[in-house]
Amino acid sequence: MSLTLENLSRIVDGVDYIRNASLTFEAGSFNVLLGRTLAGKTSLMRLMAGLDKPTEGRLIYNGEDVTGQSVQRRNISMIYQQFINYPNLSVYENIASPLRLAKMPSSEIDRRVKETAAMLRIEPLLKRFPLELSGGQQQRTAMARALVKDATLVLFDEPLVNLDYKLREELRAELRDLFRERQCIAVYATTEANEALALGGTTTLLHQGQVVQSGPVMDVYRKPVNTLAAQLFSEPPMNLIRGRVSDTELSFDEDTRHALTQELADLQPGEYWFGIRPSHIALKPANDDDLEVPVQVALSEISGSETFMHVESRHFEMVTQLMGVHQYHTGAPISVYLPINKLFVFDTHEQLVHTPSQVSGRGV
Amino acid sequence: MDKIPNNRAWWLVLPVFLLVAFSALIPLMTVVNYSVQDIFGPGQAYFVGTEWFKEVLTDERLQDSLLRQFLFSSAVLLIQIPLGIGVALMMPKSGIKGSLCLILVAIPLLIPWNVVGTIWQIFARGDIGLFGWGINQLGVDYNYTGSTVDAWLTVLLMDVWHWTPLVALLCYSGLRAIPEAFYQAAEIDRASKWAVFRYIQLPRLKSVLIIAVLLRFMDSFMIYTEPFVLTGGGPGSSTTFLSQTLTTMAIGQFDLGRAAAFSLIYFLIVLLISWLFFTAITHADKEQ
Amino acid sequence: MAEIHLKSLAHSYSKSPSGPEDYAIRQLDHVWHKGGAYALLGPSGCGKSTMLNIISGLVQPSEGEVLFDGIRVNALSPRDRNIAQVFQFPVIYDSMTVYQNLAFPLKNNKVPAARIKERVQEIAEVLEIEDKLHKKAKNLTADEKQKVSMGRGLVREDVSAILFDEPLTVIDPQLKWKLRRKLKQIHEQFDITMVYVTHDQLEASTFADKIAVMYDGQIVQFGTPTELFEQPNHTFVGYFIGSPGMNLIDVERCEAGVRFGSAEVVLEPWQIEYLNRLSSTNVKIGIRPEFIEIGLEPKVNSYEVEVLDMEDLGTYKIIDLGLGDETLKARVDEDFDARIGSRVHLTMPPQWTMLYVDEFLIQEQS
Amino acid sequence: MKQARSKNVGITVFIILLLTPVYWLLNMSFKTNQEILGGLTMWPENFTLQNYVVIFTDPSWYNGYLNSMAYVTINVIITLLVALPAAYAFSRYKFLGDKHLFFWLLSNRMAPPAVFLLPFFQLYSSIGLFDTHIAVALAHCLFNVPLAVWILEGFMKGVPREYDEMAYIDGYSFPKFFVKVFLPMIRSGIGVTAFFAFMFSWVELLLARTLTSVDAQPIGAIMTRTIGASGIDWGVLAAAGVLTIIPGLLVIWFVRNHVAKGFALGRV
Repeated sequence: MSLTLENLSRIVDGVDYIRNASLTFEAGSFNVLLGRTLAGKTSLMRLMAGLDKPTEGRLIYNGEDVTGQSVQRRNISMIYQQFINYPNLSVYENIASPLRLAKMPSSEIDRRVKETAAMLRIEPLLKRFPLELSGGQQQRTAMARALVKDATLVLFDEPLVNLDYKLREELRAELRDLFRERQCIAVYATTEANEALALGGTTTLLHQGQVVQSGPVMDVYRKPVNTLAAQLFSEPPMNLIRGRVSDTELSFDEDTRHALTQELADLQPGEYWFGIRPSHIALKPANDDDLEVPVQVALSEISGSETFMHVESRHFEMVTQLMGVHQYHTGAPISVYLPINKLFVFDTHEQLVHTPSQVSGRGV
Repeated sequence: MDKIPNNRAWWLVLPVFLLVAFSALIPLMTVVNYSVQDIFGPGQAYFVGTEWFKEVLTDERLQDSLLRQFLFSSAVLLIQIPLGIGVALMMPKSGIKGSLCLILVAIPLLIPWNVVGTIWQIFARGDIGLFGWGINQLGVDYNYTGSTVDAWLTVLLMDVWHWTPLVALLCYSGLRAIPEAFYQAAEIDRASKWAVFRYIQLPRLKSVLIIAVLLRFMDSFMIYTEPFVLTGGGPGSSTTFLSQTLTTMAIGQFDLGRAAAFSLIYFLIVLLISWLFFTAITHADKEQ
Repeated sequence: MAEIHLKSLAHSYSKSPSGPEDYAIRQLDHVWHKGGAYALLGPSGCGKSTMLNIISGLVQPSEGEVLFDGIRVNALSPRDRNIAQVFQFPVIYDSMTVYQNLAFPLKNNKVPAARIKERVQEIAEVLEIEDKLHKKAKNLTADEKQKVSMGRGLVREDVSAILFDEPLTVIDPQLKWKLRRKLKQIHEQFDITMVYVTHDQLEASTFADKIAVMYDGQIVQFGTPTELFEQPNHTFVGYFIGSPGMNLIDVERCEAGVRFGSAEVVLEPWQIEYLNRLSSTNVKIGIRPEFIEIGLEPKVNSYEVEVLDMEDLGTYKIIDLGLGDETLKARVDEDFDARIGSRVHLTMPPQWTMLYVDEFLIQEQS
Repeated sequence: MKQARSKNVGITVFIILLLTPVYWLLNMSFKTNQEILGGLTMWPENFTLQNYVVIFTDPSWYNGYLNSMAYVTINVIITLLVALPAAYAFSRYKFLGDKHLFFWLLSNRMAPPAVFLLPFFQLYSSIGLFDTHIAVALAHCLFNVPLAVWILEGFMKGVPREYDEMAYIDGYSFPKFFVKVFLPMIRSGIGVTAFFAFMFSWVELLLARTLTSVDAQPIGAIMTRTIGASGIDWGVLAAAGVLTIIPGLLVIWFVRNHVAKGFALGRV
């Protein structure tokens, strides 16, 4: 079982909502669509659901063209950002509604509703009405309705965005567990890189209606095809510094230079973009050959366990993500250390040319 | 919310289209047809072109009644809009008192228009009506069937009584739609009562006020039943408004061609002025 | 500017509350000092917005007193308390220009025209909306509207305090941090008491010097972000702050300290002594995932645990470790690797192992 | 607090002034003609129900009420039946000529009924509907249908489209969704629309009188009959007037909580 999108485009009044998207989703997979607001995540999901018709391209399900099939005939579920439930039906009837429409015997409906409600921990609420519930409970009801009918495709459109962040964390963890055993295709849209990482599975990066990159989450994270993918898939965004490589060394500016290591020896001399994740920058050198960069502190934001420090040098700015509390005054001159073996390198067309070797750390 | 392009939606509006076309287009075509003919009886009609229109436009009786109509509609708007806003501001915001007020204020709107005329016909009489009697007791010589001024004032007062509730209810619900946060913000910004009205309530009442002005203009411009019952258009023709003139012409005198031409002009005036009001108000808004 | 003192404050929205569950705020005492930058942090429905509205005077508390610099202000309306408040959703006067919006509170306060001009200009510059000053406020984007809303709060110089009620809800994520930084900058520049309500711990800790964590109508802890992280006073703080939250384990007393399943946790002598004075059976230990140490070899007081699951979050990993019936979460480096099902050794450093009785932290008396 | 009191006084005075004419009508309806004509009394000194008895026992009187109720009910039903799908189309879809159609519909609300008197008379006579309830009901659709479409469209726009989609995804067909899911969600809108359709049909007399003669004559037309050889029968006239107010009161009582919302959409 699989769902394939073939050169799917949707253009309305000259505006590209989706341009030439080709993707394949396998049964039993969990797929995350990651992109900023208006990147085309919702548009893509609506095409997959059949709520909108593509201007071009085809939708193939199990080898069969389903592009023109009506929504009612597709076996799908969708969960929205807003908490959408039938307001005049009880939670029980809300969950039961897709089954009643499928003309299932009522004993079977009862069994399934109770089972699903138990799974989402809303059993005590079955007699209540959606508008009497808290946001989290309403969204659980919507999820129960989506999960009760064994849909082949389950779409989540930023379902947690309107909830408190702690509740988000809980529901996210539950979702992952719920889908482990299922044989359906789950697609989940989000704007947050951390959510994509936490959910795992496959990640597809979208930007301005186009697919930037798609693959297993860690492949995409570790090997972003270009600077855009790198920026989209890290939070805070990856630091990008313009620099150059000569025969013997790499340099950001006159003061910041480093001899080429074995790893970087293959790079042709010329201009490059160097990328470094905020969490890889340190205040103390971890290795002898870390690149020291003198900077000034612009701001340090302390979250309790971590400090986000914004620093600037004469030619570029960086964000660092440091464990623990680090308090500096604005303007304080300090040095930060960039591990050369964690540098991403992109060419002047912003395409990836070098990935840091995977340091297989201490482990078992 | 973006609307989905879908021409099949025509099937959903088709019943409305057919029904309204039946009730509006066919009669309208009849009217147009009459307006260019002179009709003496069944089968005896002559095409007269724009003759009727010329006659109607130069008819002094009609010009008078048009002038009266404009005076009346302007007076109605000038009194009812401010009064309605004032009443809405005084109505309790919620609770049982709110519902009760709402219903009591709405009562005049629920009374058939001829009964409205009847009520005032009685109420304003000097012998058996509280109002007429009261005014006479004050030493004022008041008689709405005899004096033009009295008749005018009575018709106007009746209309204010009948329709100010509509303006008040519109404004009341407009006020209730203003989120509490705006009042809170104003309180925190230390705004005066006047500033709250001027900068929060009035701007947010604009959309309902547009409706109120349009409705009150249109309906007062078409007023028929109430003055007909109250004064019969008199004394003389001092309270004869356009609809009554038209009805008399069409049904009383069976002067079909002239009445039809008059109808069309009448309809166009209403449409034109409504459109002017509407664009003037919405345009002034876009300008800024 | 003022010190705000809430004295035995309680509030219920029902007229005749029948029990503690009817209270949005339960009996609390709290002082917001002059010139501080504070956050009021908690999940939705914990009473934080109610508290903010009680301070500003939009809500009358059903019990207790609100004191501004020692003077009781319960009966004063918001206008007389001289306070500024920014709401969750932008509130702007849409018939006015941005300039008029910002000048509005000053005009109402009869500030001289020349000063109004200066002040509006100053605030507009800080908020980076000076090029929009003569636009109609209703034509702005949601972010800009919220900036204007904030500007109206910030423009007054004489206010007792500025209160923010989740002001960044409608702001795009990319802009959020920029505005937070602006607020912080404004606080440093003008030195005004600010109270900022939010459910987002990152927002709270990056804005505020001190955070009050609210839970179930009560302030369960008031401290710096670091204190909340390192020494959560209440199990709720442990759970709510940090992602994932603190590991909390129900334990029983034993000779050396406490135990769960077969694992014994050795406690400090003062902790044992304290514990012996209390009879409650609701005893928990808590340790943050960040403080759990994992090694391949056994150490003193280490436990052998099974790796149940590992979640790669890019910059770090969260691993689930099974110890008896309990599952503990630990945060490890992104370079750390272990097979699921393999066995490792876990240590809980005593200085990071917290003891909770009846949900409250047992602290060493100095 | 002082301000709240002056507001209360203001609104009370307004309501008293508003209700005085109605009170006067009520007062008269319980008086005999002798008392009415004999001098001004603030309340009935010889309280009598005779005027009401006249109306309830004379078929030519009470049939007027039944006729009015009949055409108003038919009108409300037709109006809702055609306006509901149309309002849905306007609130959800873009289609050829939608804006023009909408404006054209509304322009009918602006047409003076007097303009349509004669053509209506001829139209309904020629198709044999003259002096029937259905004729008046159809004629009143002229202004009630546009109004209903307008009010309902406002309510429907307030329901996010996601609800429609959710229902399709769950497997509802369009008609089933519309009746079982959508209509219950805009209950209050339907109530408000029915109220306004009722009201405008109930209070209109010009068209209703023109299109009827005997069998379907509305109460308003019958009231003119109180002018007999011996002058006007004031007591019965007042009683008849009072009775015309009651149906309106009943209807507004049922929708009182929703009416404000209908007004708030700016749609009347």
